[in-house]
Formats: sequence, structure tokens, C-alpha cells
Amino acid sequence: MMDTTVRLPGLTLKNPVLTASGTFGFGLEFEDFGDLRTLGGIVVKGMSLKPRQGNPMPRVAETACGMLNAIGIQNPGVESFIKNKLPHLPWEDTAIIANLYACTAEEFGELADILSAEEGVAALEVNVSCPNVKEGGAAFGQDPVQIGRVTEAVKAKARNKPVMVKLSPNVADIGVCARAAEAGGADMLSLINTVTGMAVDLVTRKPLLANVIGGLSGPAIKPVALRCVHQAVRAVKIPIIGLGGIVTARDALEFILVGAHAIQVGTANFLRPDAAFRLVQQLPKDMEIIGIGSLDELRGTLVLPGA
Amino acid sequence: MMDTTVRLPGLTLKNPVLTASGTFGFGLEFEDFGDLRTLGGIVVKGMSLKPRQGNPMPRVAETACGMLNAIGIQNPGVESFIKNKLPHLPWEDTAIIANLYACTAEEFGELADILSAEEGVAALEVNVSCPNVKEGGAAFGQDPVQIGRVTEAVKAKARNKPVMVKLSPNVADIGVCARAAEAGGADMLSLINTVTGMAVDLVTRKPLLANVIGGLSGPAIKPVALRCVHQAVRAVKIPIIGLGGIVTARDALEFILVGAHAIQVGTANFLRPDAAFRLVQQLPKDMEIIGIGSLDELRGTLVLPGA
Amino acid sequence: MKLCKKVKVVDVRPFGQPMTAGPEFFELRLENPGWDEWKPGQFVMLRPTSFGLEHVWARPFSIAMCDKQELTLFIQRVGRGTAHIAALEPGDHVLVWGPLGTSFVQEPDTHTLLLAGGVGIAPFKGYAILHPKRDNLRLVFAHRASARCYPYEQLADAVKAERVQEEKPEHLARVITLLHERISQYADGLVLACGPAPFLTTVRKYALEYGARCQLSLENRMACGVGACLGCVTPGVDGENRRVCVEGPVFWAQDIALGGGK
Amino acid sequence: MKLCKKVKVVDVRPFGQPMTAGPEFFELRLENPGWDEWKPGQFVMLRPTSFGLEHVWARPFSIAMCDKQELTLFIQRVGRGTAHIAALEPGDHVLVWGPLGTSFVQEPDTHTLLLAGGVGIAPFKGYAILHPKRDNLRLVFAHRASARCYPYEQLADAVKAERVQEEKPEHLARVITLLHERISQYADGLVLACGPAPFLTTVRKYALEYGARCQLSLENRMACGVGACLGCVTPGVDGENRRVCVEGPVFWAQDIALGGGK
Ligand SMILES: Cc1cc2nc3c(=O)[nH]c(=O)nc-3n(C[C@H](O)[C@H](O)[C@H](O)COP(=O)(O)OP(=O)(O)OC[C@H]3O[C@@H](n4cnc5c(N)ncnc54)[C@H](O)[C@@H]3O)c2cc1C
Ligand SMILES: Cc1cc2nc3c(=O)[nH]c(=O)nc-3n(C[C@H](O)[C@H](O)[C@H](O)COP(=O)(O)OP(=O)(O)OC[C@H]3O[C@@H](n4cnc5c(N)ncnc54)[C@H](O)[C@@H]3O)c2cc1C
Ligand SMILES: Cc1cc2nc3c(=O)[nH]c(=O)nc-3n(C[C@H](O)[C@H](O)[C@H](O)COP(=O)(O)O)c2cc1C
Ligand SMILES: Cc1cc2nc3c(=O)[nH]c(=O)nc-3n(C[C@H](O)[C@H](O)[C@H](O)COP(=O)(O)O)c2cc1C
Ligand code: FES
Ligand code: FES
Repeated sequence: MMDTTVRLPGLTLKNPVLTASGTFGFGLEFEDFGDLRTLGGIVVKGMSLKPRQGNPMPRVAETACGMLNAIGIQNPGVESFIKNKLPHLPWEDTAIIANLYACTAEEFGELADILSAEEGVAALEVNVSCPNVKEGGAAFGQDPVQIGRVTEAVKAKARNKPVMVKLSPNVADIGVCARAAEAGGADMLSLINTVTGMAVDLVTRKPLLANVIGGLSGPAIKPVALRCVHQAVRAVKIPIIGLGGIVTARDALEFILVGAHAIQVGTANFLRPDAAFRLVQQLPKDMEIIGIGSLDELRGTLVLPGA
Repeated sequence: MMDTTVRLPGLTLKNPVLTASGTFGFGLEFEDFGDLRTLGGIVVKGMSLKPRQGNPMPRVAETACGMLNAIGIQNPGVESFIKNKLPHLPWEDTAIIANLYACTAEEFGELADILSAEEGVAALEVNVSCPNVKEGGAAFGQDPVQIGRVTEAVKAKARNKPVMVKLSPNVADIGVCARAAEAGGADMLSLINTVTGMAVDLVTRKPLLANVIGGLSGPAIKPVALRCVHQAVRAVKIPIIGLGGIVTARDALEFILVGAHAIQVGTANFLRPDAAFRLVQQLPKDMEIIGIGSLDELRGTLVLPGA
Repeated sequence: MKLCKKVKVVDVRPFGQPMTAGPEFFELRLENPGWDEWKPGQFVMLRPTSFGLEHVWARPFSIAMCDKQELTLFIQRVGRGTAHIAALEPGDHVLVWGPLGTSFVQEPDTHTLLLAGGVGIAPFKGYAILHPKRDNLRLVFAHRASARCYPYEQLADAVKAERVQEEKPEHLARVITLLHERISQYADGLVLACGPAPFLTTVRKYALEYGARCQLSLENRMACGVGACLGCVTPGVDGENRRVCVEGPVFWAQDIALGGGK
Repeated sequence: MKLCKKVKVVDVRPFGQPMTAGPEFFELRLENPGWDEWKPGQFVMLRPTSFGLEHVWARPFSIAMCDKQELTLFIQRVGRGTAHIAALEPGDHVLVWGPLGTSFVQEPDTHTLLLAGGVGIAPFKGYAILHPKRDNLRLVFAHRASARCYPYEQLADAVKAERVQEEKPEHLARVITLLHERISQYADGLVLACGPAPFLTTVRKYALEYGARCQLSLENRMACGVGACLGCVTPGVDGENRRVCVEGPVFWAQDIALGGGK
């Protein structure tokens, strides 16, 4: 048997495959397509203190090997999540990770306080990087000082729950942001969030998103994501969870080769709704093909020239 | 007859289609595939004062809807360009634009001095954004202060030749960089250069580029490019030349809709060597289909929500 | 129970056009993916292998009909994605997940008006076939391309049907007039509509005006088709967004606020 | 004069395997793109329509043979790109540009040793056919898969030929021994080689050792194929990079410094 267990600070995953926030709903949407309990974890849709309707439509557009979204964190609010979603999730078997969205460090703290009290929540992921929403995320995610402050605010209220800070790639130096989160007390990092982008319709002469600018995701950004993970791994000591364009088990293993502890599957869930489940199935097979018996044998073993 | 003329400061193009530096050699490589004189212009391979062999191999890799390169500005040096390439180029019919690469503002000034003395050179494009070469480009392109200094140095020696500063997308705020170039005296801007990225080989456990990190180009980055052009158009008054992932005439028109004056065709030249020539042919046809008689009717007419 | 299955293409049959590759209007017949049940109005997400990584979304299509052997879709080629689908050949494989979303109500004894705009005729094929009292059905079909491009004749054989063609923008008025007239006759009946957004907006207006019970099937852009991405939403009259892929595509006209967004 | 042309697939013929779709080794026969001339050793860039935007590069292949009617390539499926090519069917269209690069010298009266590793046998088919004095040719073919997977028999019918299979890593020694022995016999002849990089490195070593005039055909990754991108270069002995697509793929062994890079 292939060992795919991943040990993270305060969090053990049966395998390194998480689903990415905003691409897997609250998990329940995918119950017909696979057994949620086979997943390493589920990062649920970003949530805020109050319900949000998100941005106006249209708010998704397909691009070459990718897509743009400007959903604007539509969500039923944290209370509704706890009441209506969490009880139905298999949290005893699979790590349920809450994704926190707020516009101030104080609100982030409040969210952390509420969510960390829940037995069913395994960890908190802090979305300081949502590029879609003008009033908040973008500014945080591109400013190391804010990243540090938000991380501290969440950690202060996170009780025993590990905190994972999700970084934006839309910065000149991801290493600086990674160090800011580490210094703020983050237990781990996840990266990358979407790359800022835009698409237009020649005929209507309008942007394809009502929000004009949105976040690019999917295979198109995998090279950007691998680069960011590579740089972050070298910048900090805390574990890193890699995402961005992962579709196959081989993609996932590439992130682990570069040094990631676990990975998240995002846009691939739209390519086919059983993508994450299939990736979990395929992973041990591909590990065997490349000749490794555990992820530790691969993690961070990237051979750099001259090394 | 469709009017595709583009009037830029000190530079009139018969059509808005330029070929992008590093993707069209010195133009002569493509003579068998089309008539160079039909192009609006040719931006030749980046050149430095001294010949450069560039980075070690391998230095290109294909990715989803794109590619990575870390050529490292291999070039025969500016003197060899002037002696061996320029005389063979149809510079009386098509704008030949020199792409300048250097590691200090002084060297940039020297290059500008040499190239601006050449009748056959129609304009200078300043590559402050090459992400491939550790010793220079990257630092410049991500620092507005350096962008300003380099622009000034080039302008000071550019004689009557217009100067176009090529911006990197690997920054938190492209508007700041655009303004820095404008303030430094740039006559126009071209954007975007490549997006920093990376790819690895699971079997060899090595990066696919010997340089580890390279620049992502091709359709994958078109949304990033459109977004940057959109933001730059709003940040400065000088004309903008858009590039990044353009393959078809419709792609080109999208950039013009967003506000670009002209465009460059890069990675598409690898999809097929007649890509730029075909784009020139197709452009008036697509202009007719979308119902415009000149590019001015389209340029910058993007309808923003609430406007 | 929704299923995600790789199934074989049985046939690609162009409508009203020579049997060439890449037709504009065609019927796509697939192996039945092994569904227990489905209802007219529901849809599938379809992904041909040739999408590769270039297209990260599957494409949504109404179920035209599904029996033990075959799932039938009726498709108009409009862009790159449907061009890939039009190029399919018997024996090729496609990925299909479904049946998805809500369906049209079936009230055998109620006089029911079916309003189809263009390819919006697709779900009404199965609706008519499976309806126990077809005499109670009446179809109005508004279309741009020649009627032969659509499965109109098949439906006209089964139910009372009439059609109106909008070849030029000037013809729009006669479409609207006909919709108005027919809906006014179904104030105590049921009005079911599927077609482009402006068509549905018109239907909704008259249905609300005459107090007809009315359902509309929406065609928003979809990324996931299963309620996860929140990319397909349409605002309800209460201001709350509804996911077209889960709470729709078939909505009661009075519940949703049409006209905003694209 | 190089041409970029859309041409029709005449046939996809698997070698030594059942006639299934997506074979691993196959001969691809295309319409002649209308070339004036070509020389063995030259190559083409090939791009099937199905690459769409997902693959931004065409793929380089040696010209196995080209006559008035047809251009023939011999291809091994190794990754996603060649998988698309293996799935081609007669009548499909592909984009081809060429003929590209340098060719093998032809000296009718010189004893010439052809050294082919795996699919590196491709250019030698045309070389042998077009050679005026086939008696002066001798082929050594080193291969991993069964010999039936390659056009070896065709060549063995035309010229003196022998082969050595490397089924397991342990067999490498016998390949090297045979190369050594044969090259040593051609010190005053011509040695032409095409195959994977380690194969060429070995050939180069012995050729230089025995002073044999020797040409090597390289297979670097290529983006443009026409000398523009500088992605395919190989360092010369003088430290200057040479573009494999223009100054190569066929180089004189003493001019290039093999062994560095991947
Ligand atoms: C529930 C549902 C049922 C549908 N049923 C059918 C059906 O039975 N038969 C059929 O032919 N089509 C149907 N459609 C529409 C079909 O999904 C789109 O035409 C298809 O996705 C377009 O893909 P494309 O890549 O060819 O077009 P693109 O290249 O993506 O776009 C081409 C043009 O079509 C528009 N477009 C893209 N997606 C949609 C969409 N989802 N709805 C409306 N316009 C769109 C774009 O804005 C653009 O103008 C349905 C859509 C939905 C949501
Ligand atoms: C001048 C020249 C002539 C060639 N002639 C032939 C020929 O006649 N028949 C034939 O089958 N192949 C030939 N090749 C090799 C062929 O081009 C590659 O096998 C092909 O491009 C791989 O594409 P892919 O997308 O299937 O592989 P990828 O998915 O891109 O890669 C799969 C594996 O193949 C390796 N690879 C990719 N490209 C190349 C390359 N250019 N050379 C060597 N390894 C590569 C990768 O590193 C990887 O390990 C030639 C190459 C060159 C440069
Ligand atoms: C439709 C959509 C909605 C998303 N919503 C969120 C969100 O609510 N919170 C968050 O942190 N990231 C969100 N993301 C970003 C993804 O979690 C992920 O970081 C990004 O898509 C890159 O991964 P991918 O390329 O695998 O999709 C969203 C992405 C998409 C496509
Ligand atoms: C192989 C290659 C070499 C390049 N060399 C240069 C260069 O020398 N100078 C420069 O300014 N940009 C260079 N670029 C960047 C392109 O000019 C262009 O900015 C980038 O590729 C984005 O456009 P595209 O997506 O259309 O290719 C190079 C790009 C590629 C792919
Ligand atoms: S398409 Fe994703 S929620 Fe409806
Ligand atoms: S492949 Fe581009 S220079 Fe050789």
C-alpha cells in the first residue's frame, strides 16, 4: 500500500488532495460523483460574517486553458454554513477547512472566533488575496504588512485550529508575502489564488465580466503557481499547500516535487465533477510509476542546476 | 478600403500588426512565409552592446496554451545587428523597431545612442522587463524608480527616434510602472512581457528550464495582458501597444477595443510561421464583420458597466 | 442521482442541411448513460474528448429525449465549443453528467402552451412525447433559421403547432404579437417557455400580465453545472441569487427577476 | 524555399502492431506539400488541427521520404503531441512547414555507415532510396522495441543492414561494442548518425577517436523550427550556440560539443 498520509501542523490528511475554495461548493454538490470521505480534505466556499450576494452577472468567462471569475464571494454567511452545511459534511472522516473572507483584520478575527469553536472545522484558510472584490481582498493580499496583521488577528482567535494563509500571485515578490504570513503566525500557506485578468466581447464591446476584472484560474496558470510555490518553499519554513491549474495526479506530484506538502484541486472540478475523486484514485498509481513509496520521498527533491 | 493606418508619436504604421521581440528573429527567418513589407512593423530580437550566448539549455518548454522561455537574450550584439541584419530588412517599407537589453541605465543609453543613429531603425523598444536574466531586466521592470531612470537614459540618447518602454506584468500595480515610464519621457508603452513561471519534469525531477524560472507567453496569458493594457490605458496619456497571447485578428481587435493603438504578435509565430502575415490579411475582414471602417472607431470604446 | 459517464456517440444527424461534417444544427445521439430517471426540462453537461485542456468547461444542453437506448440532444453550433461537438463522429466518446436541474411541470389535464425560441425547442420534444394527453398541448415556435433546421416537423406531427420566423429584425413585432395573443388565451392554463433571454423576458411580461402560471427555462453560461461555482446565478425577485443549474434551469416566472445582466 | 501548407493525411499506418487508432509506431503519409526539392536529413514541422490553442508548438519530424505524390514520416508516439498525431485519420488536415534545416552529405563513392537509434532510422529511408550506389551503404540499427515497429525490413531489403536490440539496460554494452567496432572500420569512410542524444554522444566519441568524417542529426526540443526563437540551440566547440533547426539538425561531429544540457 502506498502511503499518502500528510502530516501538517495540527492537521493530518489521509491524502494530499484537497478541493479548492469556490470550486467545490460546500462539497455536498459533489456527493453523486464520488465519496467525499476519500478526499484528503474539502476547503469550502469562502465565507463572510454576513451573507453576500456577490458581484453582478456575468461573473465567469472561459479563456484559453483557463477561466476568469469574479463571483465576489457570494455566500450564505458563516452562521448558515455552521447550521446548514457543516452538519451534513463527513467531517469525522475528511478535513473540512473553512475559507475566511473579510475586509478588515477585526472581521477576520470574528470569523476565526466563530469557526474555530466548531468541532467539524479542521482548519482555517484565510483568503487575503481575492482579487475580485474591490472593497477588500486585493489590497490585503498585495501588502505584506496587511497580510501580517490579518494573520495575527486570525491566529489570536483560532483556538487550537491551524491557520493557513492563502496568498495572491499578483505581487512582485511572493517570498516577501510568504514571510509576512509566517511572521504573523501562520501554521501553513496555500498558494496560489487567481491571477488578475480580463476578457472582452468584440461584438457587444463589453467586458465578459460585469466586474470588468476577474481572477484567472485553470491549467493556464499552472506555471505561475509552480513558480510561486517554488519561491515560497525557499522563503519560509512552514508547510505549503500548492494549487493552480492542477488537473491530473501528475500535476499534483509536480507541486510536491517542488516542495508542497499537499495540493488543492480547483478549476479541474469543472472539467469534470469527479476530477478530485479520480485524482485521489490515480495518485498511488502514478507514485508507483515514478517509483516512489511515499510522498516524503518526492517532496522538495527537485534537482536544481549546479546543486 | 479599410483604413488600418496607425499614427504614433514619430512613427506611422501601415497597420497595427508588429511582431514581438524574440519571437520573429530578425525577420529574415520568415521571408519564405510571407512578405515582410506587409507587416506594420518588426520588433527584432532583444540586443545588447556585446554579443551574448544566453542561458544554458534547455531554455524553452511547452505548457497548457502557452510556453516558457529563458533564452537569456542570446544575440549577436548591436554592431552585428547593424552590419549584418538591418541592411537586409525592408526598413523603407516596414517599421523596424530595435529592442534594447542592458543591465544598467548607462548601457541602455549607449545602446540608444548607437541605434538611434541608424536610418533603418524606426523606433526603440526598451526591455526593462525580461524576467529571464538574473543580472538585470527583472529588477528594473519591477521597480518604478528604475523604469523612470532607464527611460530617461534612453530618451536622452534617442535623437528623433520614438521610445517605447516594454513593461513587465510581474508587478502588483502596472499603472505605477506605466506612469513611471511616462514621467521618464517614454513616447509610448508596450505591454506585456512574459509572466514569470516554471515547469518541472516528474521523471528527471529537474526543472524543464536550466534557468529554473522562465517567462510564460501565449494564449494562456491573454487575459493577463488585456487586464494590464486596460489598466495602463487608464493610467497614462501616451499610446499603448498591446501584446500577450494574440493569435487571431479578433484577438488583436480585442486589445484595440480595450484601448491599444497597435499590437504585437509573439508566440503565435510558433503556432505557424505565417501567423503574423495571416493576421494582417484577416484584420480588414474582421473589421468589416464587426462593422467598423477604421481602428479609431473601435479603439478604447470598451463599454464599462455603469458608464 | 446524477451520473458522470463516458458514453459513445451513436450518431450526429444534421438538420435541414447536407450531411457534412461540422453542421450548424444537428441532433446528437448518444448511448444512454445508464440513468434511472429524467424529466423534460432537465439538462446535461457534455464534454467531448477533443476539448483537451483548452476548454475547461463542459457545455450545457437540454435533454431532447432519453429512452432506454439513447440520449438525444439538439444542438446549434455557435462558437468554439459547439464546433468541437459538431465535429463528433459515431464511435467517438464524450463525457456526460446529468440529468441536472429542475424540469417543466406536467399537468395532463391543463391546457399547456409550449413556447420555443430557436434551439429552445429542444426540451419540448421529450415533453410532448412523454405527455399523456397531447391534445392539451399547443406549440408556438419562433425561429430565425429555416424551420427545417429544427426538429419542428417532428413536434408538429405530435401536437398542435404553429411557427413564426424572424428572418429580419422587422419581423420581431409579429413574434411578439403572436406570443401576446397566445398567452392571453392561456390565462387559466400553463405556459412553458424555453429560448433566448429577450424571448423569455417577453413571455414573462405577458404571462404575469394575464396571470398565467408560467415556467421559463434559462440558458446562462455555466462552468460546473452542479451548483458549485456560483457562475450561473440569476437574481430572484427577492434579491437573492438562484443557481440556474440547480434551482433552475426551469423557474416559475414570478420567482425570478429577468432582464438584468447579460 | 520553405513552404507552410495545409495538407491532407493520406494514411496512418501502424508498424508491427494491430491497425488500431493511436498506435505507438506509425508511418504518416501526407499529400506532397508542393515542394521543389528536399534532401534526406531535413525535417518538417507538423501541426494537426486538433492541437487547437493547447499546444503552441508544432512538432519536428525527419522526412523519411518524399516523392511527387507523398511526404512520408515515421513517428513514435511519446507524449501528448504525438498522441494527437497518432489519432489522425485519412482525410484529416495537418499544417506542415518545410523542408527545414541541413541534410546528410551524399558521397556516392565513399563507404558510408548509417547509424540509427530507434526512430532515428527515419531519415535513412530516404537517404538509402535516393543514394545512387547503395552497395556503399551499411546500416546499423539499435532499437528498444521490436524491430517490426520500425521500417527496418524496408531498409534491410535495400542496403546491407544489421541490428542490435537493447531490451534491457544490460544490453547497452553490446550496442556500444557494435558501434565501436563498425566505426573503427569506417575511419576512411563517412559515418552518419541519427538517434537519441546518448547514442549520438557515443558515436561522436568513436568517430573522433578513429578520425572518421561523421555527421550527427540532433533532436532538440523546438518551438519555431525556423531559427527565430533560439530555443533549440546546441553549443559549438567554439562556445558559440548553433540553432539545431537552421545550422542543423545535421552537424559535422567535430563542430558541436555534445553532452551538455538535456
Ligand atoms: C440549461 C441550458 C440548456 C441549454 N440547452 C441547449 C440546447 O438544447 N441546444 C443548444 O444548442 N444550446 C443549448 N444551450 C446553450 C449552449 O450551452 C451554448 O450554446 C453553448 O454552451 C455555447 O458553447 P460554445 O463554446 O460553442 O460558444 P462560445 O464560444 O462559448 O460562445 C459563443 C456565443 O454563444 C454565447 N453563449 C455561450 N454560452 C452560452 C450559454 N450557456 N447560453 C447562451 N449563450 C451562450 C456566447 O456569449 C457567445 O456569444 C443551453 C444552455 C443552458 C444553460
Ligand atoms: C529535427 C528533429 C527530427 C525529429 N524526427 C523525428 C522522427 O522522425 N520521428 C519521431 O518519432 N520523432 C522525431 N523527433 C522527435 C519528435 O519531435 C518528438 O518526439 C516530439 O516532438 C514529441 O512530442 P510530444 O508532444 O509527443 O512529446 P512531449 O509530451 O512534448 O514530450 C514527451 C517526452 O519526449 C521528450 N521530447 C519532447 N520533444 C522532444 C524532441 N524534440 N526531441 C526529443 N525528445 C523530445 C520530452 O522531453 C518528454 O520526455 C525529431 C525531433 C527533431 C528536433
Ligand atoms: C469560480 C471560482 C470561485 C472561487 N472562489 C474562491 C473563494 O471563495 N475563496 C478563495 O480563497 N478562493 C476562491 N477561488 C480561487 C481558487 O480556490 C483557486 O485558488 C484558484 O482557482 C486557482 O486554482 P485552480 O487553477 O486549480 O482553479 C475561486 C476560484 C474559482 C474559479
Ligand atoms: C522565445 C521568446 C523570446 C523572447 N525574447 C524577448 C526579447 O528578446 N526581448 C523582449 O523584450 N521580449 C522577448 N520576449 C517576449 C515577447 O516579446 C512577448 O512580450 C511575450 O512573449 C508575450 O507575448 P506573446 O504571448 O504574444 O508571445 C520573448 C518571448 C519568447 C517566447
Ligand atoms: S454552473 Fe456552477 S453553480 Fe451553476
Ligand atoms: S526551434 Fe526556434 S530557433 Fe530553432
